Amino acid sequence: MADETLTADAADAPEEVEVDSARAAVVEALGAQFGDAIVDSHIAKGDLWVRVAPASWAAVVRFCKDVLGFRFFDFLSGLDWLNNPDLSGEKVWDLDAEPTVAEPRILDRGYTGGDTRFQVFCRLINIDTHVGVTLKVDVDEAAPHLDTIVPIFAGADWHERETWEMFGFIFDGHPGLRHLYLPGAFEGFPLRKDFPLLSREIRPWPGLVDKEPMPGENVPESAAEGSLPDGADAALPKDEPKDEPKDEPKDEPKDEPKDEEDSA
Amino acid sequence: MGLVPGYVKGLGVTFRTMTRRAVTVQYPRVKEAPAPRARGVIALSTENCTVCMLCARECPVWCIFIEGHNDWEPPRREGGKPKKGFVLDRFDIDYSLCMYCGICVEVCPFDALFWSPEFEYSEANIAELLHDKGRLVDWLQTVPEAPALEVGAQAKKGAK
Amino acid sequence: MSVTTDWQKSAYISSQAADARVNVELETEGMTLNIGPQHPATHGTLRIVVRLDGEQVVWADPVPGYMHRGHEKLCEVRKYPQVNTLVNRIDWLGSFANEVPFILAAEQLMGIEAPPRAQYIRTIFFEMSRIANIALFLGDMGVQLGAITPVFYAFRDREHVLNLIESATGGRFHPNYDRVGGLKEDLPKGWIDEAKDVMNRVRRFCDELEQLLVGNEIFQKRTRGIGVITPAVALDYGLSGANLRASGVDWDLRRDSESPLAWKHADWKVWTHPDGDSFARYWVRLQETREAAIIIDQLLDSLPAGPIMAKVPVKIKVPEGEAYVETENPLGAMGFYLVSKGDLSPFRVKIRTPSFNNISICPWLLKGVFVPDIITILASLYFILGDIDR
Amino acid sequence: MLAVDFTTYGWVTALKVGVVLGVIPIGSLIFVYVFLFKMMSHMQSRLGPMEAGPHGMLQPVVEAIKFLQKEDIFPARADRLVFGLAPFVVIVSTFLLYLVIPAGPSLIVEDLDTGIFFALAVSSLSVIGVLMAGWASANKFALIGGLRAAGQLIAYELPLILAVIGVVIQAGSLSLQDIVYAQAGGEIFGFGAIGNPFVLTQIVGFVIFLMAAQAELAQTPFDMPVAESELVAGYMTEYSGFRFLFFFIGEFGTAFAFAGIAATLFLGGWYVPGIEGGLADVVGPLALGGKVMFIGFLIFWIRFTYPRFREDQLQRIAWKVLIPISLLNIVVTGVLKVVF
Repeated sequence: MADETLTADAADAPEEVEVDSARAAVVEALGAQFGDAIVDSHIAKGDLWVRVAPASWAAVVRFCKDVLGFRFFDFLSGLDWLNNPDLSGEKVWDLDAEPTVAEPRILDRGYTGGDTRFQVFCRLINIDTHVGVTLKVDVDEAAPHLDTIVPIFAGADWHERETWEMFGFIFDGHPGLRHLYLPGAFEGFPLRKDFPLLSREIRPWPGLVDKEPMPGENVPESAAEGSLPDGADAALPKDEPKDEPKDEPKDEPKDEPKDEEDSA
Repeated sequence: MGLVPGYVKGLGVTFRTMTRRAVTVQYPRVKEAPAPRARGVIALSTENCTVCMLCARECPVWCIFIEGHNDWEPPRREGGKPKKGFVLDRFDIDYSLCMYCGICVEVCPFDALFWSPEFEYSEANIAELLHDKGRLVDWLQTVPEAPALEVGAQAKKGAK
Repeated sequence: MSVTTDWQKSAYISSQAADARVNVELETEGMTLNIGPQHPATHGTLRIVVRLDGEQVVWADPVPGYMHRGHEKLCEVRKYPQVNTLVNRIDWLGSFANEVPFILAAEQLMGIEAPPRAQYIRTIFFEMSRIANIALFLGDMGVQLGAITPVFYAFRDREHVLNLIESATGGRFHPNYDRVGGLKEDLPKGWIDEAKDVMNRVRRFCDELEQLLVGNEIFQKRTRGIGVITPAVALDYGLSGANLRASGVDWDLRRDSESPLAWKHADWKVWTHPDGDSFARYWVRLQETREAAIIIDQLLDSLPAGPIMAKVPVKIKVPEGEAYVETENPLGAMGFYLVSKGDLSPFRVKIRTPSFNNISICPWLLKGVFVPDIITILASLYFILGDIDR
Repeated sequence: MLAVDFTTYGWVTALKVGVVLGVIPIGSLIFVYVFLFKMMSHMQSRLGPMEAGPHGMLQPVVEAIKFLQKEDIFPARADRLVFGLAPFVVIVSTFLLYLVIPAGPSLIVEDLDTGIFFALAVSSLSVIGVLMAGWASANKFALIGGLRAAGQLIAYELPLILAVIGVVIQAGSLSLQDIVYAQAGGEIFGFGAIGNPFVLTQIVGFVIFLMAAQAELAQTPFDMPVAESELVAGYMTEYSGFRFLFFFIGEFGTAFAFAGIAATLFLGGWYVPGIEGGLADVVGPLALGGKVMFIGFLIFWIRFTYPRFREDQLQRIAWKVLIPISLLNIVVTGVLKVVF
C-alpha cells in the first residue's frame, strides 16, 4: 500500500503520477490557498483524501465548492478509531474467567490519519471532471466541536444531525441538532466502538465449541472436578488458549467433539 | 398515433388488456413449479455431516443449533482399532429466524446441506418452524438435480 | 419534448410567492397534519409532519427512523460474506444493485479483479434490478395520482424479471449472488433466451405506460410544473440518479466513473430533461427502463465465456486501507466507504444511500404546495424507506 | 272480512315502491359485480374474485354480509347524532331518484310532469349527507374530504342541469315518459325508423352529462373527496359496518340511477323501435337494462383509466369549461328548435 503520510509537495509514488494529475492539481491548489491548514493528503487507486485542520474546515469546504468546482455534496459522517472490543459476541461463555477488558489501544488511522480518536469525513464530487475528494478533519475527544457546513451545502443538514446522533460531535451553528433516527430519550452514541451491541450480548453463540471426554476412555481430569450438569449448559473449555477474543476463536481442534448448550 | 389525444390512447390500452387473458394463477388448484435453484428450504444429509459447526458459526442470524458427542465407530477393516468418531445428536434450523441467504450451504466443507425449492411448509404456530434433524432429512427427497450450466460457463471443480 | 424552461421559473417563483402570501392573508388557525408513518403514499414508514393553511403547506418536516436497523453498526460485527446478506436489504427492490458497490470496494482493497464473464453477468443483474425497481415506481406513480390500473401492469411484468433473477440466483428479492472475486454460480441452461423475451415484454410494458400515463393530459396537468428542483439546489442537497438528471444535470456514474463492470461494452444513452419537475422525473425514469432493456440485450449477445470466480481464499481477509466505491443504483448514487483493519470483518462501513439525500430536500421543496401535490412530489422523488433509515 | 281493494291508488303505489326497493339493491349489486369486480380486474389482467359462487357471482352478496356483521364503530370525539344520520341522508337521495325512471309504458312509479326537475333536485341532497359525514367523524382527513366533496358536488350540479335543459327543449316536456315518447316519435330529416335518440342531436349535452355525473359520483378523475392516496378514504374514513355499506350502496345505487337517467334522456329509455303496447312492458326493462349497462361501462371505463384532477383544476373545469359550453348548447338547441 502507498505509504501513509504524503506531504503535499512530496513527489507522488511513480506509478500514480500519470494517473492522477487532476487530483494532484487539486492538492496543489488547496496547499497554495491554505498552506499548513492542509495537514496531509493521500492519493491511492484513483481517489483523493485530504486532511484539514479543524479551524479552517468550513473555509476549505467553501473553497472547494466555489473555486475548485466540487459542487455535488455526497455525504458527511464520522469515524471512531478506538480498537474494536469483541462486539460480535462470538466468544466462549467462560463463566468464571474474569472479563477481558478491552485495553484502549488506538489503532493507526488509515489514510491521512490524525492522532485523535474521532474524525469527521465529508465527500464532495466535481461533476464536470468526475473527481471526488474526501475531506477529513480531526475531532478531539474531550470537546468534540466542529463548525457546520449547512450554510455552504444545504444538504449537509441531515448528515450532520445523523453524525451528531451517532457519534456525539456537536456542529456549531447547525440550524437544529435534533434526533434523526433514534427516539428522543435515547442516551449514548451507538456508532462509537465502545457502545455494546445488545442483541449479541444476551444470546450465547450457537457455534460454541468445547471439549467433552470420549465415552469409556479414562475420564480426563477436567471432568473430575464437578460433573458437567447434564452437559447442557456449563461449557468450560479448559485448554482453550486465551488469545485475542476478536479473531477466529476455534478452528484448530478440527475433530474435537462439539458440545454446546442450547438456548433456543 | 400523434394526433390521437392522450386520454383516448389510455382508454385503448385498458380495453386491449380487458380482451386479453388474465395472468392470475389460482394457487391452491394450479401450482407453479419454482425454479430448480430456488432457495426454499435446507435439506440435511446426516452421513456427510461431521459436526464441524462451521455452518452454525457462519450463519449471520445464528439460527442453526447443533449438538453431537464422541463415540467409538466400528473399525472399517475387521480386527482394526475402533475409530474415534462423532455422532450428531441434534441439528435444528429455526426457519422463523433463517433469512435464506445460503451461507451455510456454501460454507459446509462436506456437502451435507442442500437447497430444495420446496416452499409450502408454513405453520400456524411459530414454534413449529424449528425443524429438527428428522424433518431436515425428509426434505432430501425434494432436492432437485443441479441444473446444467449455460453455454460458455466453466463448471466449477466440485460443483455443488 | 418541446418544453421551454419557463415551467421551471414560474413554478419556482410561485412556490416562493406562496410562502409570502400565506402569512399575510387572513389569520386562519393552521392545521398540523401527520402524513404517515402508516400512510398509503409513503413507501414504508416515513412520517411527514405538515403544517397546513387551508390546503396549502406552510411547513413540512419528514421524520425518518421508524425502520432504522443500524446497518452500519451491524456491518462492523459481520464477516464479509455475512455483510453481503445484510447489505442487499437496504434497498430491497433493487437488491442485487446494493451488493455490487460493497463487493467492488472490498475487491479494490484486495486488488482482485473478477473475470470478465462475472463482470458482464453482474452488469446484467444490475440492470435487471434497475428494471424491477423502477417498474414498480412507474406503476406506483399512477396510483398516487388516482389511476389504479398501471400498478397492476407493473407488478405483472416485474414478476417475469423476478422469476429470471430467481432461476439464476435462487432468491427473488434477496439474491445474495455476488461474491468478492466473482459470483456464486453460473447461469442455468437456456437462461439467455428466456431473458431475451422478458426484455421484449419489458419494452411492451414501457410503451403501455407511455400511452396510459405520460400521454394522458390529466397526468401532465397534475405533474407538470409541480415540485420543480433547480440544478443548483439539486447539487446542494446531493440529489442523485433520475432526480438529478431530470433537473438537467448530465451525470451518470455508469458512464462517468471508471467502474470495472461492463457498461463500457454496451452503447446506451443517458437521458436528461430540462424541467426538473415531477413529470420530468417520471419521464427520465421511463426512458431509463427502456435503456436498461437495451443494455441487457447487448450484453447478453456479447457475453464472454470463461470462469465465473477469480482465485480467492476461502476466509476473506481484506488488507488494511480505505476505499470508496459509488455506483448508479436504481434510486440514485449508492456508495460504500469501507475502512478495513485487515481482519475478518470490516472496521467501519459508511453507507451512502440515494434516498437519504433525495428526501432531505423535502422541507425546501414542499413549502407552499397543495395537499394533493405533496403526494405527487413524494411519489416523483421515489424513495425506499430502507434506503433512508438504513 | 274487509275486502281489500288492491286497485286503489295507495296499494298500487305501495306495490310499485316495493318493486323499486327490490330493484335498487339488486341493481347496485349487479353494477358492483360486473364493473367493480369483473371488468376492473380484467382490465388489470387479473381474474377478480372467483371463489364465492360460480365465477365469483355471489361476491357482492358475501361482501354485503361481511359489512353487516362488522362492528359499527363510532369515533370517540365524533358527534354521535350527526355521525349516525349521515349515511341515511345520502341513501335517501339515491332511493328518491328511482321514482321517476320509466322502465316501460306503464312501468313507472310516478309519472311526474316535472320528472327530470325532481330527479336533479333530489340528487343534490347527498351533498348534505357527505358534509355531515365529513364534519362529524372528528378526523382531519375526513374533514378535508367532506369540504372537498361539498365544493365539487355543488360545482357540478350546474353543468348537470344545464346539460339536461337541451334535452328538455328538444322534447318539449319535463316528464321522463314524454321525453321517451318524443325520442320514439321524432325523426331526423324525415328518417324516423329508429326514432330520434337525443344522443344523436344532443351529443354535447350527453358528454357534459356524463362528466358531471362522474363528478357527482365522486369517481376518478373527479374523486378528490375519496382520494385514497392522500385522504385514506375521504369522508368515509371513520365509517365501518352497515353504515359503510350504506355509503357503498349509495355510491353504486346513484351510479345505477344516473346511468338510468342518462339512458332515458339520451338513448331513448325503454323504447325499442317497432315494439308497441303490452309487449313494450316486457321488452322495455330489458332494453333499459342494456342501455344502462352500456353507460355504466363508459362511466367505469373512465374510472379505471384516468388519474384524478387536483382540486383547483377540478373547479376550473366545472366553472370555466362545462358551464359555458352547456349554455352554448342550450342556445343552439333553442335556435334549431325554432327553425325546424
